[in-house]
Amino acid sequence: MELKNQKQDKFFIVEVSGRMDAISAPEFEKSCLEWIQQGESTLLVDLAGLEYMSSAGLRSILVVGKKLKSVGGSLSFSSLAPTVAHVFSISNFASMFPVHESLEKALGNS
Amino acid sequence: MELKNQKQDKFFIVEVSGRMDAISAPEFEKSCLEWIQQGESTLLVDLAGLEYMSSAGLRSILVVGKKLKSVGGSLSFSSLAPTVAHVFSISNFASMFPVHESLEKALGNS
Amino acid sequence: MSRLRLPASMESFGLFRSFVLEELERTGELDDLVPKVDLVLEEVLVNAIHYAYPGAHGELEVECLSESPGKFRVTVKDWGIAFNPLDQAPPDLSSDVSSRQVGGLGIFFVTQMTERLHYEYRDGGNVLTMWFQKNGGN
Amino acid sequence: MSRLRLPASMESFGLFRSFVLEELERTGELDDLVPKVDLVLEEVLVNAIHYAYPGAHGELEVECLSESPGKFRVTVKDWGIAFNPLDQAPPDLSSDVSSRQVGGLGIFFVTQMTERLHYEYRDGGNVLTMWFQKNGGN
Ligand SMILES: Nc1ncnc2c1ncn2[C@@H]1O[C@H](COP(=O)(O)OP(=O)(O)O)[C@@H](O)[C@H]1O
Ligand SMILES: Nc1ncnc2c1ncn2[C@@H]1O[C@H](COP(=O)(O)OP(=O)(O)O)[C@@H](O)[C@H]1O
Repeated sequence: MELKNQKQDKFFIVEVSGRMDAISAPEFEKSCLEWIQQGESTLLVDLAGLEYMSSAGLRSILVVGKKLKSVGGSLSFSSLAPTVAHVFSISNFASMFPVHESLEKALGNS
Repeated sequence: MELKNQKQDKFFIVEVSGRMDAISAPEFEKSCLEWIQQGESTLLVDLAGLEYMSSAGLRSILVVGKKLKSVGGSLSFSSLAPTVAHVFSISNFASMFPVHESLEKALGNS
Repeated sequence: MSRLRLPASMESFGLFRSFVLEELERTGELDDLVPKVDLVLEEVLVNAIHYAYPGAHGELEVECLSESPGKFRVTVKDWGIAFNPLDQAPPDLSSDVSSRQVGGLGIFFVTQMTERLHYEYRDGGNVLTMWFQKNGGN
Repeated sequence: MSRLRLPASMESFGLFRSFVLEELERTGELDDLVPKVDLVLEEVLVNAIHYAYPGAHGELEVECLSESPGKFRVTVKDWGIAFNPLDQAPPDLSSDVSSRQVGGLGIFFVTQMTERLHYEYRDGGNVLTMWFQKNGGN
């Protein structure tokens, strides 16, 4: 898993690529909690480069979502590959968080 | 395994790196036999980058050595790593073929 | 039937994964099962590594087999505490972030992404068998 | 004790190798055995792949274990034709290129680079056990 981040207007964009599994998810969670700690509250997670997500990834996402909710922030996603979209769909995460087709749409949409 | 070659005076230098095992040795053998076919007869094989050699590697070397002998050519070696030198030593290949400490010495020595 | 037995630790995870995916690749015609097998295997192995041997060392064994054209079978065994994953309550799938319970999705994914599941406690161990079917829906 | 069983084909070679070397690495203190174990394993596996099942498919099983501090054991099993590698004539080690026989070095390396070897035909299969000793000479 690789994480990149950039700020665009109010959005703190996190680009996640590779695999988000039991080994790498804790790093995603820790990094996001640090960014929230530093005051970021509108997280947009772009998954264009993500090939794989397991329940460990969803667990970390939910933890980050709960934290953002508690500080009045928001968490949204963009660019899910089919296998990742499938996992989001059957776990109902797709109705828990806004999911956008592309990063561009996500930035225009909010 | 990677093979590089260059011509220097009468020497046709073959630099072998990586692993020479049952999977890669046939490629070494085939390439050398082609060079001999093309008229090269003084092969100097530099093993500076070679980490590993199994009996499959020695088998290919002996085949190439026999071919060169039959056409009046020669086969010599340089820059053996300790594990490769050990295998050359217990198989007696070290007394079958000239083995030089370095490529420079091999080129000066002949 | 190919089989791998290793210590039940996260260090073994990568090798178990390569083992199963290489075996699946070897069948030639089951490539489209890779994402499901990959995910289900992680869920089952990570659970066994985390929960089967609390405070102790143990081993896991994974077996796999292309049973018939289009059908791939994976069996995971451990000799830890008896646990039937088919017996678990469904996870909280509600869509309210604040109230939704964390966890429970691993076993849920396993049930969703396999064609058939069989659990048995046999010879002092848990034996979970999973079947994957090419073009098997889900 | 870790164990891997796979089809007896060159495609299995890489996974058998990772399996044994990762197991050796896990022991932490046996790193200097890597070159010997790597070489001996190739010689034994390649022989079994090439010769154990002439014209047929079969399987190989590799087991490994850090038996005691400094001691690593590898066992290779096949269910092919009976063959005792400890019974073979030594190879031609003469230094004349033209007359020297090709081959025979694989088993020779196995005998040279192990601390101890044991062969047995048991339950319809060949079982070759190899012990490697840290600072064991050779
Ligand atoms: N092999 C196992 N042995 C014992 N308990 C287990 C095992 N696998 C899962 N469990 C229990 O079942 C629960 C649900 O597992 P799972 O659906 O994978 O979600 P999670 O692990 O994220 O909670 C775990 O929290 C654990 O208490
Ligand atoms: N597992 C095996 N089953 C049957 N025959 C074998 C087996 N391993 C080796 N042999 C025989 O022993 C010979 C010597 O093997 P080896 O020392 O590895 O050298 P090489 O394979 O290069 O000839 C082989 O040529 C083969 O005839």
